[in-house]
Amino acid sequence: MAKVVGDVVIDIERCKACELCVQACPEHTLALGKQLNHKGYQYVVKINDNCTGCVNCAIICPDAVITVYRKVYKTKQEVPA
Amino acid sequence: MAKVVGDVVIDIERCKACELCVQACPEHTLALGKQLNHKGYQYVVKINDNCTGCVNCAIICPDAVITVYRKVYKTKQEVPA
Amino acid sequence: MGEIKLMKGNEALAEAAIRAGVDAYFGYPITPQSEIIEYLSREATKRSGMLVLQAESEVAAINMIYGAAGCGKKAMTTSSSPGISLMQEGLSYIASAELPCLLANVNRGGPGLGTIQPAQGDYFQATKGGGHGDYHLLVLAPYNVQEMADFVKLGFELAFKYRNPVMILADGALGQMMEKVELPPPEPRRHIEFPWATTGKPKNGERRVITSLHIEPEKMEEINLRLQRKYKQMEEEEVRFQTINIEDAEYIFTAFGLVSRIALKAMELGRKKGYKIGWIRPITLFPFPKKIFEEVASKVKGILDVEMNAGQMVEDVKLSVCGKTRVEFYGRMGGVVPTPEEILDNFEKMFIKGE
Amino acid sequence: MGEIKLMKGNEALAEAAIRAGVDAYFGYPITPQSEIIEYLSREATKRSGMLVLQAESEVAAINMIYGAAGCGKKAMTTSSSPGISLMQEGLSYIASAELPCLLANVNRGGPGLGTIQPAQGDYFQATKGGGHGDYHLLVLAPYNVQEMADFVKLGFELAFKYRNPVMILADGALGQMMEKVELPPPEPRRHIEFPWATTGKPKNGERRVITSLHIEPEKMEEINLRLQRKYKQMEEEEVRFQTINIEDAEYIFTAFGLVSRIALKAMELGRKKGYKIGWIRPITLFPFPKKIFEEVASKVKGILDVEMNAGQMVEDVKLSVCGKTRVEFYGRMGGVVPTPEEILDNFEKMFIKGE
Amino acid sequence: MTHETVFSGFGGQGVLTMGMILGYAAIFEGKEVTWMPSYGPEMRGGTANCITIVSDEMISSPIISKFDTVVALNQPSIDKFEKAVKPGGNILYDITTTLKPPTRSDIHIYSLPAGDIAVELKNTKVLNMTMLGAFIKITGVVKIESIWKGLEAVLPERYHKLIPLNQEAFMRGYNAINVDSAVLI
Amino acid sequence: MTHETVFSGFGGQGVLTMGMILGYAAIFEGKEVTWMPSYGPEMRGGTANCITIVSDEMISSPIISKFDTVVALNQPSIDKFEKAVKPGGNILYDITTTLKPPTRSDIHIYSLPAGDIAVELKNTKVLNMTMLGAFIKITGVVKIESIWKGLEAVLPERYHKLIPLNQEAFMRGYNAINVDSAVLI
Amino acid sequence: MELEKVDILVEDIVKPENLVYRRPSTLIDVDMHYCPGCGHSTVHKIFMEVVEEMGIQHDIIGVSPVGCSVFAYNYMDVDMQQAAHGRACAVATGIKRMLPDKYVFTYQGDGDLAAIGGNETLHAANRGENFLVIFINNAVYGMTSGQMAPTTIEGMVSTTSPYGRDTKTMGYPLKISELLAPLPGVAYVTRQAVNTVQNVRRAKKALQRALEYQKMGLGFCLVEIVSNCPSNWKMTPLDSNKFVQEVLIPYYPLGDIKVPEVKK
Amino acid sequence: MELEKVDILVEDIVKPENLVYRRPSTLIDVDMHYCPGCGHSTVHKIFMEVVEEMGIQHDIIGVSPVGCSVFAYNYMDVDMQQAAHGRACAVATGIKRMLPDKYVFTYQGDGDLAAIGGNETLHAANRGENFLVIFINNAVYGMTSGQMAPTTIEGMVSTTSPYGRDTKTMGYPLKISELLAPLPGVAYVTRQAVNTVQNVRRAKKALQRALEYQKMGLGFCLVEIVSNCPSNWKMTPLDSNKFVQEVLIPYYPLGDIKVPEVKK
Ligand SMILES: Cc1ncc(C[n+]2csc(CCOP(=O)(O)OP(=O)(O)O)c2C)c(N)n1
Ligand SMILES: Cc1ncc(C[n+]2csc(CCOP(=O)(O)OP(=O)(O)O)c2C)c(N)n1
Ligand code: SF4
Ligand code: SF4
Ligand code: SF4
Ligand code: SF4
Repeated sequence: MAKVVGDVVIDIERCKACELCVQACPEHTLALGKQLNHKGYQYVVKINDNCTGCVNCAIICPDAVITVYRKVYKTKQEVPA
Repeated sequence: MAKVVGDVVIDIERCKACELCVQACPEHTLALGKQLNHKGYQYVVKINDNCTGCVNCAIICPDAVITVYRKVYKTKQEVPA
Repeated sequence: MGEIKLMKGNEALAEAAIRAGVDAYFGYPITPQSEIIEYLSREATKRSGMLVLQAESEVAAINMIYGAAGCGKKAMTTSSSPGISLMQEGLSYIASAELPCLLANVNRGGPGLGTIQPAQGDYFQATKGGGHGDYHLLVLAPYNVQEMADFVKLGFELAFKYRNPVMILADGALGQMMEKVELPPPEPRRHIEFPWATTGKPKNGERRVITSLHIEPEKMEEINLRLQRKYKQMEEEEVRFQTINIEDAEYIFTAFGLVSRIALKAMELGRKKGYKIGWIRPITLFPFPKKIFEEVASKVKGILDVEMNAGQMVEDVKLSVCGKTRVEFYGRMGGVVPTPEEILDNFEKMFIKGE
Repeated sequence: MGEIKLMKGNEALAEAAIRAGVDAYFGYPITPQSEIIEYLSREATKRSGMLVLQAESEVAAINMIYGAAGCGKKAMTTSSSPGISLMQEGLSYIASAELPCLLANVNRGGPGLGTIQPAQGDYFQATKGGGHGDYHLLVLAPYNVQEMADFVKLGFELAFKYRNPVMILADGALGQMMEKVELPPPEPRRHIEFPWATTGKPKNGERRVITSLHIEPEKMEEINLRLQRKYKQMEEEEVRFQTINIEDAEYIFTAFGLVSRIALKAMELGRKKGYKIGWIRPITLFPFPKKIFEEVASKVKGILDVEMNAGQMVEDVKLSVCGKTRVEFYGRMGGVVPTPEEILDNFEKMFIKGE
Repeated sequence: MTHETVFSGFGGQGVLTMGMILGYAAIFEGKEVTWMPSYGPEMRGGTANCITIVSDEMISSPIISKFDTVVALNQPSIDKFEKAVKPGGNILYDITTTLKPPTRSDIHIYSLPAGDIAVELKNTKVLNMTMLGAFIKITGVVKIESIWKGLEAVLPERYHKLIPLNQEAFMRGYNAINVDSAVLI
Repeated sequence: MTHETVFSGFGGQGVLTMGMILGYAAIFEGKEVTWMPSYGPEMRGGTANCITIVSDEMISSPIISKFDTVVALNQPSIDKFEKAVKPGGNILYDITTTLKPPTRSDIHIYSLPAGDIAVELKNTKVLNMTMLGAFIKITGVVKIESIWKGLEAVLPERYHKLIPLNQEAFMRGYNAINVDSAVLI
Repeated sequence: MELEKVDILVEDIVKPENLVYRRPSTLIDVDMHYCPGCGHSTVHKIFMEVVEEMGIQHDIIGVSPVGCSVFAYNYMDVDMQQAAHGRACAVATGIKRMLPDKYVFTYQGDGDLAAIGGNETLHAANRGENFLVIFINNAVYGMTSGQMAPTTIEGMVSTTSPYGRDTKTMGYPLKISELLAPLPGVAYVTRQAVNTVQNVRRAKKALQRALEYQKMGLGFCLVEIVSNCPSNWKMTPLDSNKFVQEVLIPYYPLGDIKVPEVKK
Repeated sequence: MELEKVDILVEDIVKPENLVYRRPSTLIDVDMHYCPGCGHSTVHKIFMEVVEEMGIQHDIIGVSPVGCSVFAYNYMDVDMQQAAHGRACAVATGIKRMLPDKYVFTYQGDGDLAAIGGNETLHAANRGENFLVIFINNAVYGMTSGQMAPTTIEGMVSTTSPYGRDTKTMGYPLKISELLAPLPGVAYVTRQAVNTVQNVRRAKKALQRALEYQKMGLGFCLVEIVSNCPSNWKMTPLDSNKFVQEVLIPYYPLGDIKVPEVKK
């Protein structure tokens, strides 16, 4: 059985805090943070490591803020605990 | 059995000689005449007395040139031979 | 004394329309004047029964005006530069068919899509007739929010007096800014039967036809001569303008609309510096106040005309003074509003340092 | 020497378009110029591959021009007064986006639906900008069928030189009448890549954007300043006019288009009667030939301007002479064409008996 | 020399063509020409006419209201244009279709049975050429040879076979007029 | 006397209302007022501002680029308008949301924890009133009573129950400013 | 004797009490400028018959288009406005909104209604403006003498489709009635013709029904009439009516396309 | 230890070879001026993805409307023209007729396409102009801040229908796709949305198909996208997408309305 691990990179200055990604993420990995970006938006941040790289957040994000990476670990292969 | 007799009055100065009435008349009562009216059209004239007052000519006439009269003679009543 | 309110020029115009008993508004949204149709949509129908209809386009709106005005009703529309351009054919028809109506152009920066900031680049279009043929709108140029309101009633009076379209030529700033405005008490809408209005053929009388088509040139020329007589009469009876300090003036600042206020401030600054400057504000742009310029021309050393365009009214000023004095122009374009200081600077460059 | 033919002005213009290698014609029929689209529909596509498309309206036509011109193609349209009014928004966009194109207005009697007879009531619309904002068309006024043909090629040269719309302002008579015309040999249509034209983003280079929107007033003002510089340059390089007998002239007859021929005949009649009359025909209406009028102003006793309208070009004449001589106007309207005799009569009433 | 003519008749009688043939003929003689048709909705079913001016110098206006010669192919044209003939000018009409001939005493009045001639030639379409022939005989505005050239220029290729017929029609009209025959009451 | 102010912040912070309340207050004192909002697509999600001019005489232009006082409700407003304060003029800002405070040495710089105050009042909507109070304390452009009238004129009837809260917020701001506390480096 | 009999008959029959058809009094007693056999004249005539029979001459306002029928106001003895090319439906909207109790109609050709006026027509229909649109579809621009109209059928020759309408480059003939009928604001759409006696009778009925629906306030009513243009088709009037029957009607089938349920 | 793990993972995964989604290179690297959560941004993004994936960036010319998306040319890295309000289809006609071998598209809002631009849209469709129209239906005039659009649904509040759209006086919501689909010149009509991940995926496919049909020269393709306007609807982006799902889509059902048979 394979394990899929993903990660997102958020271009925080582009984020408008619309929260569409927050809702779209099945792993509840994203949430509005506390900081404002220069545009005055409370940009989105990662709040856990459950990202599977499903790209839902990136697809729903109107402003193409999120870049998504993903890696599939074969069972054999050792997964970082 | 009743006999129907009709007649038409043609406002010759209004006639544009389109011949629609000529074709529409089942009794072939109308035809283009030889004379031109002031507009230069060879206006329509009566060429027989078979008019039954069916008003076809008047209905098809675009320019409302024709006035139609009609009378039904009861059998009893004497018809002008 | 009427009600005092702090209102946007657009809102004041809309409120004035309700109070003037206007029968119908047809319009299409466009910045910087959409507040007018929005305000009317909220207020008008429920308060005065005015018809407020958002048309599918400015072309449709102006032709709806034609129909409503043809029934003898008080009908108006408002728009801004690009929308007004789309109304040019309709306006030419309305002027030719001699129908009364009111429209407002809340002028923005052009040409093209341009900007939504204030400008006066549509002066030529408004006064010389942007549409085809020899016709004129009667053009009123408000310079504050109060006049945005006052000119609605005045506009309709003139429109019906002359059976001619009347335009209020404002700009984005006058439309968007709030100022103190005193509102007159509301008048009821009343139906008046005009002999020329198509309301159904009278039982005893001729049918009415509203048209601008006259195939025989001679007939069409008659129509034109009648129009020209009307415009003459306007020039005799309707010219409106305002002057300050022209008695002892050696120089004149002239401008219309919002800019005239800035020119006035520039005049004050100039007076402080000892320049004998007077001020003339044309209120009717057509008919243009020729005479007053003719009069001052012989007395002053020069006239500085200031506009938010490349120099349009200045042609009418020149035509009025006809060489009798020097006429200079200073303008900003594309939505830029000049300051009193830059006006005075340029005056000094042109007339003082120049001397 | 080219081919000599007897042709209607409308046909000559259409034929010239084919021979000038025009890429596209978009138009909507209207009397008195429908022969143009009819002629092109018959001849153009099969001979030069020109695209000829009957648009659903003049509004659509002028915006199709925008699109085609934006690709760097030679695109043109033609119409008559009411149709031209409908193009005003589009023209303002084209001028602001600095796209080259050619249009012709075969002027008929207005305002409104008016008549289909010849008139010159659209001079203001053509020269001052009937659309919104500060822009100008470059306006050519042919006075015979030969120039109806010649000005097509010239018009496109100027349109591309300045990236500005060019208008041929004719009238119903010039469009409908036949005269001798000499046609140039046909040029092939050729595709030229312009750096500003949208033909697909270059592999190595910036994408092209054609727009007239500039939200920042400062930017929009820059655009306007560039346009104004262009118009200045036109005034320096493109002014065209024709004069006869002005050397010894005490009076000047001036007129444009067809009327200039009638004024010329009136001049001849006047000379026969011993009046020293000269003749000036502006060929470019914008840029207007100011200088020549300035020059003669100081030498002559007066200028009579004759137009088929209520007095439009006469304002530019007055602005040019600026009070240095007397300027009178005589006009007919609504499709009526003046005769040489009535022009001379009126000249005598105004200038001779008057003295 | 300048000659100002109006050709008038019903639509379809070929009056516009008459003017064009004359126009081309004049061009071939190096003259100036303007040809101005009546246009617009008044055409609807009604009469058509064209004003053709031939001159040695530049022509000022193609639109005029007085004519040296009026060529009328039907009664309405006579009614409309008789008063538009310059004093001493000509009016030419087709006698076959005319009920009320011209009556002015200060102009030359010419007529010919153009309708009958056309019937004889078994082609009413050439009636206009017959009238044109008469017109040239009366006015001599251009030479006959020039008319032949004009005919060729105006007739579409595919009709060139009809040129002889048209020429005959023209000559019949030309010869039908005795220039001195003008009625001058 | 003429006082030229710009109120600036995010859309929704009620900066336009601040200008309107001041405007009405001034009218009730018989003064002249112009109020000019920023308008157009640049609004989209961005900042809003309004220029409010109060004067004893007629006001020439409602659109100006230099101000006696800048009231900044967020960082972008400070960044944008600090340079627009006339020498010797004032800038007033909310310290709670500010990372980079103003730095000019030739103007009076005032600040207060308007955000915190609003939180204490359990209603962030009244932050603008707190800032307005501070503004009046600093400039004294109009009297407090006039502000109360202005508040009444601007607030829709249905919100009049909120007037006391707004007044409190205003006074909190008013009192939070010690006029001599202006930082003048 | 022949003669005599005729005289008797005539004398006998041409009497007011025997009158079975006369020109409607609502049709002004002047020549119409239309070409011989033009359907415009026929439609003017029957529509004025309807106005006369319904007795609404004083309660109806008409809008004439730009097209051959621009002069409708010279023939129809009712108050009328002449609209800019294509804008009749906007003008009618202005009138009807001001005078909701009057009958209002527009009379438009296919170029006017479907080409330049497409948007005003579409939106008036969509708003369910409560007036009648009489739409004369003669598949050509008549007044400007014979250019292609949106309704010109495939392959048909016109002065701007001299080699026949090529649908690939010039678009397809627009079926306006079918296009507008589905809109909820539209109450009644029917296509009629006036090329035969029977069609004239039917067309007249359709016009009357439309006015009755307007009275009931049901909304936008469109009566399309497939008509002729002998002059520009270069046909005799008789041939043009034959063309209508054999070529146009098959493409533009006659009959009701949308009828309101009227609750009695 | 937690932290460490994260570090490892990131380090591990954020590598070019693991990239599964990035901003398309055809979308210019600047902030878009659209409001938070606005569908315009989403459509810009996916359309530029299609352009990138099809490798046609240098062979496509776009037309932006007047509306919030007037600035599309600031974001889409392709040659573009900005059209007068409502005239995008006329402008695109001019472009495509001159450059038949290039891809051409318009991008229009509902006010632009359906109100003022109705006639240009209708006739371009009827001519079967071979380009793509991307139609953003957000049921409101966004740029001018919230007036009623032809597509505003019954009862919906806007600044010009403050008491809700009254279909009796303001007309009915126009279903442009259904209106145009029957025209013979129209090849492909589909209605999509971008309010959910799945809808975004579908909308992207539809845009790609439309461009493929254009390549085949099949004619007019219309991709309607039911979108949102959180700012003028006065909703949060999340609520606005919910409104799209629960209120708009039921009235404007998603899916293909007309699909060409493609002969392989
Ligand atoms: C703005 C404008 N464009 C064009 C015209 C010229 N024009 C007059 S009538 C007409 C079309 C008439 O055709 P149609 O509407 O089918 O009516 P019909 O004459 O066939 O009855 C046109 C294009 C005009 N008068 N105004
Ligand atoms: C001729 C003209 N009329 C009106 C306007 C004003 N205007 C700009 S955008 C717009 C409507 C925008 O709404 P929509 O097309 O639905 O696009 P959205 O902004 O909702 O994306 C209007 C009416 C204009 N710019 N030009
Ligand atoms: S969807 Fe994009 S813009 Fe919206 S919150 Fe998430 S990252 Fe930010
Ligand atoms: S139908 Fe009328 S117009 Fe035609 S021929 Fe008969 S009477 Fe004359
Ligand atoms: S041109 Fe055609 S439509 Fe017009 S009147 Fe003549 S026949 Fe009728
Ligand atoms: S106003 Fe509406 S449509 Fe425009 S950008 Fe904002 S959310 Fe999008």
